[in-house]
Amino acid sequence: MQYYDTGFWQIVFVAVLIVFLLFNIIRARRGKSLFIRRIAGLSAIDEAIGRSTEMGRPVLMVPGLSGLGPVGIQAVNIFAYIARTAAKFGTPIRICFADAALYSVAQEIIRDVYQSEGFADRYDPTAVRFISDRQFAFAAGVAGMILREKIAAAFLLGDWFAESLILAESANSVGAIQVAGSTVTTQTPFLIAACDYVLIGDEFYAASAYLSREPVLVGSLVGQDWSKLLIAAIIVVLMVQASIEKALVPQTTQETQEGPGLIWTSKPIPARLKKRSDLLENRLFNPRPPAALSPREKRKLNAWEKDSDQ
Amino acid sequence: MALTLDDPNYHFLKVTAGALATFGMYSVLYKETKIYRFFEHMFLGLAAGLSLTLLWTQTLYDLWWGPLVGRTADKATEYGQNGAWAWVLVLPLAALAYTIFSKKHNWMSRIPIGLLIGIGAGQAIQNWFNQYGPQIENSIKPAIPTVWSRFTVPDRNGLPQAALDNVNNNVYGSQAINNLIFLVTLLCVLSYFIFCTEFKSKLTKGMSTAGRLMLMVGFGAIFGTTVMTRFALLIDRMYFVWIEWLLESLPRMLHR
Amino acid sequence: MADSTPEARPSLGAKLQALNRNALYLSLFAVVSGSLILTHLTSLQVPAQPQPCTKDTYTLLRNIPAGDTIIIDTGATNSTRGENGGEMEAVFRIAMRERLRFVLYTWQEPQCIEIAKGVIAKINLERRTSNPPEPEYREWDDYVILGFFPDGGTMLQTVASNIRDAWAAKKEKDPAGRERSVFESPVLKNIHRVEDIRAYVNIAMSNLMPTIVARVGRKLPVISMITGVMFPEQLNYYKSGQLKGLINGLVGTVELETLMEKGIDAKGEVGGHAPGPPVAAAFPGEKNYARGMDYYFAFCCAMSLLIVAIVIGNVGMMLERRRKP
Amino acid sequence: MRELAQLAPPTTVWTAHNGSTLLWVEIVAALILGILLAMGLSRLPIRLRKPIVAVVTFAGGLYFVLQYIWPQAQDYSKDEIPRGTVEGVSFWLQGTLPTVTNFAQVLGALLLGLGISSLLRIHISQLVKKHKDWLFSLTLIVSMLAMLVFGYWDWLSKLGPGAEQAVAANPHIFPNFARDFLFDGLFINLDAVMYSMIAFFIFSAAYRSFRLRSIEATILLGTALLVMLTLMGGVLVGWDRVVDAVGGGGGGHAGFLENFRLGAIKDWVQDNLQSPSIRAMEFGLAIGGLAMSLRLWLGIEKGVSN
Repeated sequence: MQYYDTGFWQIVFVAVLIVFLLFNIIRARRGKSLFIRRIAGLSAIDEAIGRSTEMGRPVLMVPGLSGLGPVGIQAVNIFAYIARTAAKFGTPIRICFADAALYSVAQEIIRDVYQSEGFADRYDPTAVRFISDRQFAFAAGVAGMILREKIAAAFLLGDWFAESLILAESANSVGAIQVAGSTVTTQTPFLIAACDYVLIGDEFYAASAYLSREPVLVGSLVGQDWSKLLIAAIIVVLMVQASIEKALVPQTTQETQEGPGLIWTSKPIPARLKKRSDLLENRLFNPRPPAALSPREKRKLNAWEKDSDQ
Repeated sequence: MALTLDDPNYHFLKVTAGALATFGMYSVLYKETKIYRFFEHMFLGLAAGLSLTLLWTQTLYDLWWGPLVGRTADKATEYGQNGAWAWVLVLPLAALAYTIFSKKHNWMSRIPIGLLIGIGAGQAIQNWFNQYGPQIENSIKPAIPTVWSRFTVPDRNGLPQAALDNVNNNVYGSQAINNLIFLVTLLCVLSYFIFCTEFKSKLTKGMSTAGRLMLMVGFGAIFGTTVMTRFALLIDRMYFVWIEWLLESLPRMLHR
Repeated sequence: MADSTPEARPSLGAKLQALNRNALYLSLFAVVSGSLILTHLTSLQVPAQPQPCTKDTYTLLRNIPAGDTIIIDTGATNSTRGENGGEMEAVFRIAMRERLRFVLYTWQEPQCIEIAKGVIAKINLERRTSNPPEPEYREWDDYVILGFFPDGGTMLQTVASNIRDAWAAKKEKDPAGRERSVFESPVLKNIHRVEDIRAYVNIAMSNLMPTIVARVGRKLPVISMITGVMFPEQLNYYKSGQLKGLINGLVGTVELETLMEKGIDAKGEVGGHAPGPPVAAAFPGEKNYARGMDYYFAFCCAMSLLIVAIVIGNVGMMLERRRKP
Repeated sequence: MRELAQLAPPTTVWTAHNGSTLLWVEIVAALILGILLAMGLSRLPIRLRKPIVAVVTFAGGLYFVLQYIWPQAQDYSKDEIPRGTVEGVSFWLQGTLPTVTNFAQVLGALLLGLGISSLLRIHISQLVKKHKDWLFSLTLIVSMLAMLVFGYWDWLSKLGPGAEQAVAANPHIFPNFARDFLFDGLFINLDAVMYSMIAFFIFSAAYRSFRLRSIEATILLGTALLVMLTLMGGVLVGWDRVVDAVGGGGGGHAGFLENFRLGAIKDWVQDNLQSPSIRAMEFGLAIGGLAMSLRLWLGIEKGVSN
């Protein structure tokens, strides 16, 4: 990371976000009880499981194409909660993966869930499956399973791409309740069209906190709210600032570089309207390289200048 | 063997296989039949085989085997490369992951997995600002007009460069209003994603409701644009079956 | 959700709201197949309204002087041929008719090159059989193929700083069959810096454009030809001027083909006849309408069907509401 | 130039010349050492297990966090000597980055076997138990083996070591055809079919759910329709004719009415309503992802590191 000019600023920004998160996690651990608003999609989970228990048909859980990252593991955490409930009722479950590493993590977690609930005998190791790491082979495989096993409830939570609708509609065609949520914004509309309940945006991340009420998670959820407010605040403040600067403060100097070391010198010029690149907000986000530049820095600099001209 | 990959007979064979596969898969739209099941399993098999092949040819051979054994320069223009024996240590490390199948030692699988999780998390933190910083900056738009003489943006086409720059650099009344709308929308939607406070005041309640509606606008638009791609692909499939197979490839076969 | 659960003696409204799934699928299948075959037999054309980004793309490509070199970076595979395929054909046609030389490579999937070769062969066939027959496009003299770059990002970084380093190792057979450096070929022999290349055309099914723009976007105009899914996202890059051209999937292809047929006159009108040199001339009397237009009628029919279906559903709902308020 | 090629770079403790016996000895030794280490791990007392996993995870994350927060030396190059510790660390970070990312990729790729083995376990058992679908399991296994064998063979003959000569000698041997048939003839087509099938599902989903049921549904439907109409040339042309007729004089001279061209309306909606709302949603997701990563990195996430 480069610290020159305003470079430090983004580090500070990220640091503040992290502090918000940790502070609230600690607060929650200290036993401060915190509120979470109702999330429709999640209240439906028990209903869905109940239904499939009555029908004696399996509950399907799919994290889309999520890999071994934040999204995938979040999905698995939610699935663990669902599996716990399913284990109590002895409802059969199916979890399909497109990523081998995530699959292995999940298999262990789900096994633990069944053991901790004291239903180790009910755990079927083939319930957690790796289907294929090729997008549409995966879709074909899961769709086939949905139709063959006539699943009664489908939880489609994670990184969904084009394949989302194939599974959602297949599940709908066998009359399953679907609870879906995608971290891929372009897929959410299709899930909304095809599914009964949809987790929009980071309701997906709120889910595990909402379900488990685990202090750590609830705390971090509060931290996330603070962070979002911070972003909103920054945008508003800088927008006001930029508006005023642009409307009222004319640009009277031009910064150019001279000499072998390419030293920045600001020269007076006839007053003109500020370009975007003259505005403070732009400079905050695009730190300006320092004097005495190495060749690589010079290249970056030229690029930067060209950029600020358009 | 003089036969080449673009030999018409072979080509016809290939296209026919493709056409059969198409109908076989489409049969699932009617109901899940044995035909679909056959093609589905073939697909899964081929995919697995392909992944295993690519595992070596596109990942391990370049990223692992190459560095491990190095190479002597084959092109006059470049140096050779020495082998780095330490790369072999990846094998036992990865092997730990496979202890997951053993009841006794499965905890060891968490070492490589944990490492990967850590790396993933670290990268996420590392890239966070690079990914979203520009988006934040991009949402900051001046909302006070710099020109009061006219409200709308003048017609851009046919303007000389200087005039064009001037137009682009100014903020017209209409733009200012749009930018305000942009900001308001952004804030409303953000407020919808606040989970840990109950909105009591009319304003905040209204904002989050409006936010949800704005989201629907966004989703509707996305739906509209995506439909094109999906339909285009269906049409292409049909073109493949009806035109390329039935009306072109088949007759060419028969006339030989 | 209204799902097909027929009540006892369903009313018309209920029926309209719960059309059988298979009937819907069948109708779509029939409409698409029918309209496609119709288009194929009677080469009919649907009017299209070229958007500014398509006009810019065509104007840029059309005004590159003959003999200059452009980069064509293809990511078109068969799974998105419906959109990328048409875009690729259009680009090749324009390039070949203007005698532009091009460098062809991919950093998306190795088989993209094979597919591109197939398209080039197909267009060459057209050129042979057209009257008057046009000269074929030949590898080495008119274009070079650099093949697959596993790590395109790094490659582009090097290209930006020193194009000759980046492709130094790349060799190709000249007509005499001798292996020679691609920089000895007519295509690249005058290229010393990336700025010497006139345009970078990226045909993609995935969102690689930001990387390309970041690496070389400030050194040469970048044109992005993508699938409709990514269009809204990339439109911002076009508006901010980082992209000099942008083709919006199937519709964009049709617009491009329309421009090839009609051209843009001096006043910026599509197919107009304003006096003075045209902004971008047409290719009169050539095969301009191709894969894009082949699909477009079917596309419009499918869209109309979709809208009709939605309307039917809503009418059904209205009737139902009126029946039992 | 040729001499230059013969000239192999100097070796270090970590490297040895390609093909040299030393290299192979080192490799084998390292492998044995690694296996022994792994075995040693299995003897580890239970109370140490969690900490080890946590430490490994933390270390993995720390490297990349450092990449971010550590002051970056302005101009790193292999043959420059760092001035002071700070720059030294920075140089080390920049120098090792490619290796570490490759390492992560390789390690991740090697886990594919876990998935494939699960797939095979299920289908082989079906085969053995003569489960009613055993024939399909057989299909799966056979096609997998075929793809594997011919795919690799084909690669050897084309790109593998010393392939140029092989191809030159015999352009299209049987495996090339087999692989081409399996991949280009079947796999690619199956892929495309599955992809194209989405159109049908969009169709039925839209029919089912795009009802003027609630305000939300209405808005969704309205914007979707608007955008879809702008994709249909005929409609667009017709609409704009009307605009021109009202505004007088065609071709972008209808003055203020320009804003009522279908395309213009759509662009306005996309610029001022769609992009901010989607972006706000992205921010939420971004923060959520950051929080999740943080919890994973510090090992305070419940479920995985418990």
